[in-house]
Amino acid sequence: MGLLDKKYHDSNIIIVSLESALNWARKSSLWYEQFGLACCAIEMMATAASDYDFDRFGIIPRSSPRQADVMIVAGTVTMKMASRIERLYEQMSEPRYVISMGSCSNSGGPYWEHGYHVLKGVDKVIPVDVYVPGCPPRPEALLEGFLKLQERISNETIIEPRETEQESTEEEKEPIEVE
Amino acid sequence: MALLIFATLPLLLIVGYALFAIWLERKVSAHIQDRLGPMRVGGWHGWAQTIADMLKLIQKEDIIPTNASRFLFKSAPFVLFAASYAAFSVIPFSSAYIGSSINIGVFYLLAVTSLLTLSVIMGAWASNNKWSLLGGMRTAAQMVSYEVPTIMSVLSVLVVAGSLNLMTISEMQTGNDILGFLPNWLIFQNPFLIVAFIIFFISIVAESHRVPFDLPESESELVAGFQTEYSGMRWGIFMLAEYADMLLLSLLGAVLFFGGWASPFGSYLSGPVWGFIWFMLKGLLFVFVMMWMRWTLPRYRVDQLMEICWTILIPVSFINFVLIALWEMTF
Amino acid sequence: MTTEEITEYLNREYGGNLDPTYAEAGDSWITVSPSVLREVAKTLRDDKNLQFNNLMCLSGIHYQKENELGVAYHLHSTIHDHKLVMKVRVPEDNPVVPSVESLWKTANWHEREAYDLVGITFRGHPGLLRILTPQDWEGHPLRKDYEQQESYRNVSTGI
Amino acid sequence: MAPVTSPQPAAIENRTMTINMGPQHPSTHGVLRLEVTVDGEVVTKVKPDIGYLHRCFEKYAESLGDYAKVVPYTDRIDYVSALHQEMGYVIAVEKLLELEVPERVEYMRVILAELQRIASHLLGIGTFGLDLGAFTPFLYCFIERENILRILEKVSGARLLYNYLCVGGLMRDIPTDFTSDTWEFVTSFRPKIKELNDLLTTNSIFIDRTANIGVLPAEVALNYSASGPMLRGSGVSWDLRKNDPYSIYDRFEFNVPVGQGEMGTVGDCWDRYIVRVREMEESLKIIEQALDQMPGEGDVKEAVPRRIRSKEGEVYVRTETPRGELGYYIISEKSGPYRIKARTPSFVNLSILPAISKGALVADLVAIVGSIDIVLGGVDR
Amino acid sequence: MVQTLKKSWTTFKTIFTGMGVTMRHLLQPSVTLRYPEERDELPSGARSKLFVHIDDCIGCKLCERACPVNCIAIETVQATKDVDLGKTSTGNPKRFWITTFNIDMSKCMYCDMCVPPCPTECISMVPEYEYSEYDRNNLLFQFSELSADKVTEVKEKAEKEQEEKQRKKKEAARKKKAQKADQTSKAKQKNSEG
Repeated sequence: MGLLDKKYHDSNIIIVSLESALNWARKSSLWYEQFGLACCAIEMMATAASDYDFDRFGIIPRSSPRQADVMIVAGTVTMKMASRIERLYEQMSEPRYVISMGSCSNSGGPYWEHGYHVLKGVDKVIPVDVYVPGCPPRPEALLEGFLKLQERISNETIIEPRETEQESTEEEKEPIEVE
Repeated sequence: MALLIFATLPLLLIVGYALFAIWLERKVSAHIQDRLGPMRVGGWHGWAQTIADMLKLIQKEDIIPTNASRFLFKSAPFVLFAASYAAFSVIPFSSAYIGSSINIGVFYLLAVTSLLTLSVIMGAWASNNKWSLLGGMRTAAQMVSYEVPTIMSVLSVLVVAGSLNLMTISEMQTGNDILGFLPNWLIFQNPFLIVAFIIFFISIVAESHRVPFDLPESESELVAGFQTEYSGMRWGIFMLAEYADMLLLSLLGAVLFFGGWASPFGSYLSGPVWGFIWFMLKGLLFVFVMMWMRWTLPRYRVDQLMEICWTILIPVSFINFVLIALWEMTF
Repeated sequence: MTTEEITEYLNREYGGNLDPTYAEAGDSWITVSPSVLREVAKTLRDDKNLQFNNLMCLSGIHYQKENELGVAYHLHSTIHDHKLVMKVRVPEDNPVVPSVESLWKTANWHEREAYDLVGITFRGHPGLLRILTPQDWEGHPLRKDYEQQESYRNVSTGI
Repeated sequence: MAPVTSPQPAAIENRTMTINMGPQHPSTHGVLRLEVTVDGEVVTKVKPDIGYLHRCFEKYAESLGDYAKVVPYTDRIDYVSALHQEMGYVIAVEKLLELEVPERVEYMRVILAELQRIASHLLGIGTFGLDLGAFTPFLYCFIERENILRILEKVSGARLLYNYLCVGGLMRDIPTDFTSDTWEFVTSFRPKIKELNDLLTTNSIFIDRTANIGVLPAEVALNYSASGPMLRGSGVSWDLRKNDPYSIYDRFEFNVPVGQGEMGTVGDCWDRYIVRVREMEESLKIIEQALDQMPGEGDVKEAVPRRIRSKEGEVYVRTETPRGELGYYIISEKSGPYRIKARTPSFVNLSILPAISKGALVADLVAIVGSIDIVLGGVDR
Repeated sequence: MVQTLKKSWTTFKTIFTGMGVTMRHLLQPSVTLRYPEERDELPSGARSKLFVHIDDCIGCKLCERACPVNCIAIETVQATKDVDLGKTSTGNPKRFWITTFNIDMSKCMYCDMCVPPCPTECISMVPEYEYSEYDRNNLLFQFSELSADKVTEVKEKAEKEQEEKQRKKKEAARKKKAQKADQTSKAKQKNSEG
């Protein structure tokens, strides 16, 4: 690495301003894949509804994972569902983020002890960016989770991309899986 | 060089308009639903929201499904956008600005817009996805069917106007002569043209697949219809084209029925610049009504959609055509 | 009619020897043997004075102490507005109970659930598959001696 | 199953295509998976695949070994009408213990249950409209629902899963402004129902989409032991609040709306829908009467030991939730619950789906699923 | 034909009625709460986050027992006789060192069942709902204020005392046994005599 590189590695004006513009775009337009699973899904709907209004932040739902940027895992993930979640996550296009909403998807929640059919935390199958606590979280709490995610996005850099645990795998034929 | 500027101007206009229309749609829907809509991005009422969306879509990974037909999949959005862009070339934006004042303008426009159907089917089939295919099939059936009442109502206008050139049609609608105060718009010239306009409006709602005829992408049934597999900017182009299409058809309606760039106050507030403003206002009014309808109504089922077209709109438009011709002969 | 009256009626009309059981609290019930369950159920549904047209609930139970499995049928007649609890018990090693799916359609899913969670086989059921847990799940979770499997399709079920 | 674009002749000869709706599909109301065989767009066969939200409630109820601890888990069975789930369970345990609760508690339970019923129906109606493409009524319903949630939050401290009823009474005191808040809501809500009718119920597109669709005849409904609006939509006047009264429902005057086939056949989607709308009005009547009659002061909890012990025995108690008959079958041992089975209306009502959706279009299937108004938590427990 | 026209007329009419409703709403002010700028005041007793005034805790573990989820983990060590831990604000004497008091909010189901049993009202729900985290482990809240060194010290001390006690107990038991044996032998003697 040359001296010049070293000098401008962190503070290259062009890269930095481009970076901030791109980050701004990414964080301002977080379209979510509605992954309503259980109780939290109702609160997620309430957050999207008039009283709290996701749209103020530019957050709108997309029903196809291809066009979504962030997946809100809202509710209990069961063993039967785990593989589907993994698959839907793989179908999302990069850059993609995951918000785990509520105790159940954080760590199995109320069902962590005897819940034989409950996955103990969605982070066992997909990487999670923000954990929102609550059972179910208030709409404000979910919004705060989004603000946290925006904060995280605005700190991302082009030079060192975010580490993701999983490589983006081969695309699936169908968005909804067939047994 | 001048030609290039002349050609890119509508492109900028269309993209700018589409960004604005998407923002407007979100605001209108939000306020209809007692919400606020985009508020934070860019400051004042989230004006930069759609710009951020586009910038983000450019950054997104472009996924092409493994089993997709790659060439068709890749080219479908561009065909769609090219078709609606090309169609704008015969639209008379004002008395001084038109891409090409050809004398088969209406015919050209209808021909080019039928490419839209083709591109949708291309995208749907190439995706190799069942939902896409179902959406594509619906789109094809719907667009082909509604082409008939659209053309019938356009034909009725042409009978009155007596020209295929959109510039000529616009020019003949200037002035305020009907009953002494009404502008010379075609819709006031012949009472049956009101019926024709209603049929035209219903058909363009269906052609730009908006609620209550938004079956191709009906979220609750087909996930996202023919766009299910598209991601990133390719999908963004679909989105842009959809809004451009909406504007195109609205502007066509404005030219054919509401005097194009003609001012509603006769020679007052007319001229090329005012003409452009009046024209866009008329177009945007239709766009707004379409949005208003979208956020009010549920959607029809696919067979009901066809039934409306073939059992009501087409017969009525034929009868209406004959009546218009009769009226023209008598007066 | 109360459970007692229904039992009496059944014994009188059809010559059975049913005997209601009373617990310290709550409802009483009649126990029938699996071999006659279908006939009894059919009679209960079709007899003019009984007409139990509504199977409210069907539950599988594991009686660990007795090494038995049981099924409880909660019946109700919307015509005469009376209720009856009927039970059947089978040994743990051969838990076969005749299906009542053809009498009350609602039993279809209930029986699949009882098969899934408790492990009772219903003879004559049109498609006795697991319903809540995946098809390749191991064991019947509502048995008292159930042990959770370590992992399912390479995903650990533990914390 | 071959991909649709496969050039194999077998795929072309085969006229039907199997598509999967769900487990994550916009209109499945959660994680329901429907294996749909379609011929073009006509549905020839539907196979519901449930269990994607199986949260082991029954195992939990046995494992906790304490009647009181089960209450928050019952909330999560049907999270849209959590108070009804609690109420059914609490009444069942009280019956087992032969416990009488104070008058004030009974009134409070009824008012809360009816508020919750309105909230739940609003969600059901809203999502039904959403399935048919009407987005705006859904949000209007949510605005009203939010008003109810505000009252319930003030009472219980939570917005969705309340854990407010307990064996023998209520968890907390009733806030002082509860009555005035509820009155305010009741008066403001009546005009909103009319608005909803203008916007959705009488809309001709909506009627076209729902009338004569998914007709469920009364005999079939009874044979499948359907309940709630599903059964009443088929023209059977059966409401546990009237026919098998629990709590103090026998003290109130209200009607049981049934489907009359006003727009099509008796038992179609529109009938099931209108039953819900009319039930909201009846609930308002009950709330008004209960607010008038409720004693102003009194205990909110009967003395119950911290660790509840009951006699050996079993009960089956059923209550009327917004979705129909919720039954709790409790087998009790001296040490605690031995087996608790929840018979949920969603589970039973969903099992009818294959029977009534043959020959419908894909779009109709969406309407039918919406009109059943299932909650997947209730289906899978 | 008449039927169709009639139908079309009702369709138009109902569509316009519906559009009238939405237009009225379009002109109405919105109901939205602008969250980060505005906040609703939570009602008293809102259940959002558990908080423990560790100073007031007497280590009775009632909350741990009441929790259906088992998300509360408490470990206590009995204070040795030479230490006075003081009293809680409600006047209850404290007899235990609270070496661990962990609440895993990622498991908590916010049922509020741990709050009423507490005799000193030290555990309570606070109206704070904004604490989402990037890492799940941060949702484990540790309320015990004792340092690791202190814990080991306290434990050792308590063990020592416990041993002492055990020893004493054993001794006492032995003594008692001896006494008893003595007594029984005496009684036997008496019996045999009798």
